[in-house]
Amino acid sequence: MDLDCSEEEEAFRAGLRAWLGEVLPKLPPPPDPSDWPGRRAYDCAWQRMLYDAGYAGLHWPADAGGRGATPTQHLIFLEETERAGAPYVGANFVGLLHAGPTIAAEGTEEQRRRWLPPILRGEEVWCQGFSEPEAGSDLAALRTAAVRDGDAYVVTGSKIWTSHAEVADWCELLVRTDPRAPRHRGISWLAMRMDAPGVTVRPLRTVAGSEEFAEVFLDEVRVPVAHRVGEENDGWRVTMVTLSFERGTAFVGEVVACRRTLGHIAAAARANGRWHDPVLRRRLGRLAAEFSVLWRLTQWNVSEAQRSGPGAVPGPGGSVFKLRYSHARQELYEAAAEVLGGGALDADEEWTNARLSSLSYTIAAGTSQIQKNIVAERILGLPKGP
Amino acid sequence: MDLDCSEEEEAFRAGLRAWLGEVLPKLPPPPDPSDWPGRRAYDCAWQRMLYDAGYAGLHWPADAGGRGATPTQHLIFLEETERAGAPYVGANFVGLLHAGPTIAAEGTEEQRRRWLPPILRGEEVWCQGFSEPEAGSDLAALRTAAVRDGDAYVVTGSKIWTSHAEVADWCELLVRTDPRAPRHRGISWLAMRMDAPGVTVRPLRTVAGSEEFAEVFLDEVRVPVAHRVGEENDGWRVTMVTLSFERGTAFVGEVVACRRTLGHIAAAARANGRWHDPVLRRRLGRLAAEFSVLWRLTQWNVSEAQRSGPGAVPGPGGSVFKLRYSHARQELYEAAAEVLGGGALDADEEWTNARLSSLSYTIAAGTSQIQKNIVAERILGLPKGP
Amino acid sequence: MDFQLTDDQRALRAGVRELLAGRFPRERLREAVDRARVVDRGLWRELGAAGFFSLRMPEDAGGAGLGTAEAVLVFEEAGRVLLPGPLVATHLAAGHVEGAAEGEAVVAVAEPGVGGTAMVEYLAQADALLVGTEEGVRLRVLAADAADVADAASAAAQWAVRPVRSVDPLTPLHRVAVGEAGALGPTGGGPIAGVLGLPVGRFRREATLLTAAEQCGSAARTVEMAVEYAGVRHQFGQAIGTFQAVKHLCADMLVRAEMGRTAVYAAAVTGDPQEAAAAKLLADEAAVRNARDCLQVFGGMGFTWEADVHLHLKRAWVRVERFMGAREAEEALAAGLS
Amino acid sequence: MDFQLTDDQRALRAGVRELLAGRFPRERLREAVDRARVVDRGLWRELGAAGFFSLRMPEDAGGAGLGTAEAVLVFEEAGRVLLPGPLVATHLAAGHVEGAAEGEAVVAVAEPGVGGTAMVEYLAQADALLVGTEEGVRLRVLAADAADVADAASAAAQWAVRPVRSVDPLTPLHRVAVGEAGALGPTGGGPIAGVLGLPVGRFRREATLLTAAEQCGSAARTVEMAVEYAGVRHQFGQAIGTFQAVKHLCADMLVRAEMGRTAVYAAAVTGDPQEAAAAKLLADEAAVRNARDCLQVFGGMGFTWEADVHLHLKRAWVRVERFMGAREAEEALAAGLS
Repeated sequence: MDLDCSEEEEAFRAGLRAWLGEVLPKLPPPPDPSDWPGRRAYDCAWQRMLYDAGYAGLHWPADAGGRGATPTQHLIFLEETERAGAPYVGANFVGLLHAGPTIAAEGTEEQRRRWLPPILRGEEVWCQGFSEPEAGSDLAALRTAAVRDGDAYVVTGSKIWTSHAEVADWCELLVRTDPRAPRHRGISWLAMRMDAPGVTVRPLRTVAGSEEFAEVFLDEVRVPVAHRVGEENDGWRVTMVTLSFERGTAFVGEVVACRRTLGHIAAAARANGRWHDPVLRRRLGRLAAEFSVLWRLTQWNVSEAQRSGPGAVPGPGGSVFKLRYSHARQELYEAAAEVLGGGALDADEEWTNARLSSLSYTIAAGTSQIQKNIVAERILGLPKGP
Repeated sequence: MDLDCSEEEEAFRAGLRAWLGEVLPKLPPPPDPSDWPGRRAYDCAWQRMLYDAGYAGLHWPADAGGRGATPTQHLIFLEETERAGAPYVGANFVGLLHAGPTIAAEGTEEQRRRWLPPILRGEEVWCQGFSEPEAGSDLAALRTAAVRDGDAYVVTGSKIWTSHAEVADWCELLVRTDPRAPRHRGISWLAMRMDAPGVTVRPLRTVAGSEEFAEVFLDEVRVPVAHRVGEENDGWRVTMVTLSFERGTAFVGEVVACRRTLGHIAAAARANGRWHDPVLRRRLGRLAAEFSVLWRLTQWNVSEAQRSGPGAVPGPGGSVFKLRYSHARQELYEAAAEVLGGGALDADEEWTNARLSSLSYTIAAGTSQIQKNIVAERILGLPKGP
Repeated sequence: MDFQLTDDQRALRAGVRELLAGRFPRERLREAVDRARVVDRGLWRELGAAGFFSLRMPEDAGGAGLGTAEAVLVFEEAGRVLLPGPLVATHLAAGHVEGAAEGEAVVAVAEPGVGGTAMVEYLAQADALLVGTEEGVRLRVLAADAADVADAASAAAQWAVRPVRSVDPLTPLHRVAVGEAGALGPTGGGPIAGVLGLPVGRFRREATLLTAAEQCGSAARTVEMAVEYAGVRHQFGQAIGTFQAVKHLCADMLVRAEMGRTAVYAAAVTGDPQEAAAAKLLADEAAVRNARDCLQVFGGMGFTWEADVHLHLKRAWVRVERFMGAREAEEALAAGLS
Repeated sequence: MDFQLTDDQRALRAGVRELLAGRFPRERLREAVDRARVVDRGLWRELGAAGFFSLRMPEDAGGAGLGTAEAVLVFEEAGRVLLPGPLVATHLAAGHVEGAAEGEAVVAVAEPGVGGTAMVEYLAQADALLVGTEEGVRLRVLAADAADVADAASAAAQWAVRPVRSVDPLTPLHRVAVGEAGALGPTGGGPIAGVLGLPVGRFRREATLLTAAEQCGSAARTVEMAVEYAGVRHQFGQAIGTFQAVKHLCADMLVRAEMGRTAVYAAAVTGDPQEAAAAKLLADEAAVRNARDCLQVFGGMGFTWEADVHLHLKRAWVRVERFMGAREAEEALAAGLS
């Protein structure tokens, strides 16, 4: 067991730090959160800088245009960029972390050539069309239908919880191509242009009052058959292949950020006197333990991924992390609210918004209830319910 | 909504208090917990005193030899006897609170004449043979078989969690008389003499190290058909009729005792300095709220029973009480352990034993998991699982 | 002893529920949210006319002559439907501040907060402001009928008053910075319009209890919402309410709601300050945790602005900060342990 | 970075598991419980011979020259099987107290408790007693090789020492009343047999961590027990492990066990005191709550003496009181927040 970085890893870290120290001060101020075109432009410019510096697609395989970095290097990259306050991946999230890797793994040579370079260079933005109003936790219940018509599919249905839909060029879309097949069998993966006729985007307001997500309505949208990745009706497998792609690194930046936030919460408590309340103080101490260990668990999971290589069945660490982190994040902002007192009712307080947003963590990407089923059945081997 | 007692109720309380003040000082010291015959004698003598003073079978119907008291009077009785430190019902528990009421409700005139008066006078002790090793939460899974042979049933099987089995004269026994009938249909209720040939009692040691319960093994025990209460194969209904008999009063004494214990815990914390720890102090304050409200909920449930009369379908109060009380009782002794610190490791500490015993509260008489199913399905009307 | 609702109390509850269903149905709630119509003067007068504020005033003073037990039933119904406005303050001011009983006046209240600041609800909408002082045993009406209470309060008392964007769209808030921590408002000087004939201890106890009653109404409503949704939402080929995990969330919610309600009713009947503290503690927990569990049952749909769940959660957060918090309640209850 | 067990570490773990399965199988555990054979000298020597105590001593001193990371793996295994005896104290005394390394000596340790009293484990069985003082930075061997340490300690230091009936049948306890709260043992006078060449801070940190490792072993074992029972116990016509409520209890248990284990491994690798505090906090919680949840899964059967669940719970309670409690850990962690 070893938590120190190798010389090679330290060299990578040093190079990255030096580059970040050089470029970050020159960045323009970030755009207003409601300025979608501005956000796209900002995020894509940052991606282009990463590309030019050789950091784009760090963890992508080399034959897909990436750098084929190890999970540990990827962890260092995420840790350092977060620590330095670099821009988030933002609008390039789906392209870099899901659609791109899917195409890299399952696409044809032509598809890879067409779609991967613009993602890496920050030229094309992707969004995700997976969830539907009636298919949330039960994603395989999706009903958006694609009917073959010559060399195209005609797609009709609706998608929900799509980020950056307003500014995306492409949408990775799961559709039902065989309504008579068993649920997981009749699904296909399509790349759909967001400016295709029949695509309507409607912003979706969340409890935090913001419009980070959208609903996407599809009315007889024509998608060329050539834009299908993988075989027809094999889209479920195609999609799942990439879900383990993160190899433990999915929340690196967030955990680093949470630990910093916890320090700020403690500082605020010291400033306003709440620190003298041992109940609150111990609560913060408990959270310090929690996030310290979540950080170690991240390193554990990344080390495991690094050892086992791509495609290996991950251990329980990922599910354990997801269950515990989603809860800990909510607790963090509950503690923040206690420090703020009445101030927690101020919607302009950063922590108040974060408190609201944190509510989605036990729901999105598999509710905690579903996660526990997975842990019980797949990891502990308990029998499936009747 | 009214929490004051009526004049009649106050008169009842005053009379009871006067009597308790008179007789309690004259009681002999209680026997050692391991002295079963001594405990039986002590409990029965107390029951005889209650009988002579007119308090025996307070809540039994008058035609069964009881006083036909209202639920409120029964609550006052339990409250006052607990407050005064009177003996517990002890060995007479099953006779007075379950077997007796079952015979009173479902027995023939002859059965009532035979069995009820000795219960009220403290002359005969009953125990309960319901649970089996393989039939706990799922009581209807019981397998102890009774085969008709002339004017008797021949009973073979085993029962578990039987209190006072060592000193009981009778056992109220649930047996399977029709193995081919649906689970709840083929069960009958029998009164079995504990000195019948084929009955073997083996003490059962619990996590607290004590032997309050026993296993009862039945090897071809002959039970006269005349000792069956209710129709053959109707034993499930016969038993359930009495389960709502308590009408909210089941835990009156315990809640009164818990509130007193909480006061003692606070006093101990004041004495040893732990009181200065706000985390502990607030924990005790929280428990004060909890038990205060559990006491009010008891009064609510008793009032409801008093209004609706016997046989009415009870509201959600009973299940709410059971779920919350079992948890609160465990929390109470966890708080006690925190006050004791290392002293909580001393098995001779009363609270340490109570801490261990409290673990059964979320299991016995329906686990909290089963209780939540009941709340969700019967009270909230959620659909039964697949 | 008969700790159950009387027939009159049941009738009162049914009447209020019917009244609110007619006057403040869900469409009106959503309309108020969309348009930020936080205090609807017309509705306020209707509530006044229905006796919402004068409920406990003597009959010869134009009230209904009812007691705290009836008041908590009414406030529970208000909490169920998320009725906006400074209901508690105006109700408690009835008979003391002109127009409050009739719903002509909107009355706000300020109490001490952390770090010498307080969050004051509906300050800009109020006709009168009640200010509790630590030293005094009375409440003072600072500026009855002032055109702009916020400005008047600010100018008169030299408070630093600034509006904040409230987390609850129906509870506008001002942050009021107080000179000395703990002592809210001027101890001398400034235009004091009057003194409320109500001991501050009783005012606080009743305000705490009525707030707790609102929390209970919200907690009970979110149970209903969760149960209803769990019955109609299907995933994995069946209603999600068939899953034990969802069942147990709902059962836990019911337990919290019933405990809170019992605590509030008991405190209303006995008038005991410790029981009021217990009621606020359990009701706060019931309202907040039920709203969160309801959101969990609703899943992604609960995370949308269109669902009402978040309105319950946010209002519950507001009420948690109002009057007695968990620390104060638990310490008060601990102090009562002998 | 390679935060995974090395092949050597895996082999060590497997070896210790095999050793303990042979030397201390379940039958021997139950026999020890029934006969109250709390420290089996033969077993103690076997542990010594297997290097349990000398693990971290340099190879030239007869040890295995391994580190804290290996030690926590070994103690995890000890926790799994509820191995009795003052393992932590004897392990830490190895190389400092004669005979400890070889398992010839049984070493106990005293630390301050509440109200000027401390619970000391295995006092009557011990050959030597380590006493930590608040002022000193050293540990003192009070009475090495005394025939009756309890008597000797009592007489020498004028302590009030009395045996108590321990809640854990395999951890005998003495209650030791200390003259001044916080300062355990005599600050002067009395027969001091020696001074341990180990800073008290490091001793406490390592003792805390090894105790946490034992807790993690127990927590992992109770997950296995619960899962196994849930697979074979049938109620309502199916294995109880098919019910979501039981599944989720087990999943929660696994999460706690894995978090605790990660915390212990990390603290072992870094040697950071804050991480040791975090490890104890999470491991204590994992051991206690997992034992309770395991008991809940077992239902009535878990409430019997014959099931091992209660032994895990009781030992976990003992370890919670040992070295660093939740309050101390949380305050230490809070103090580290900037």
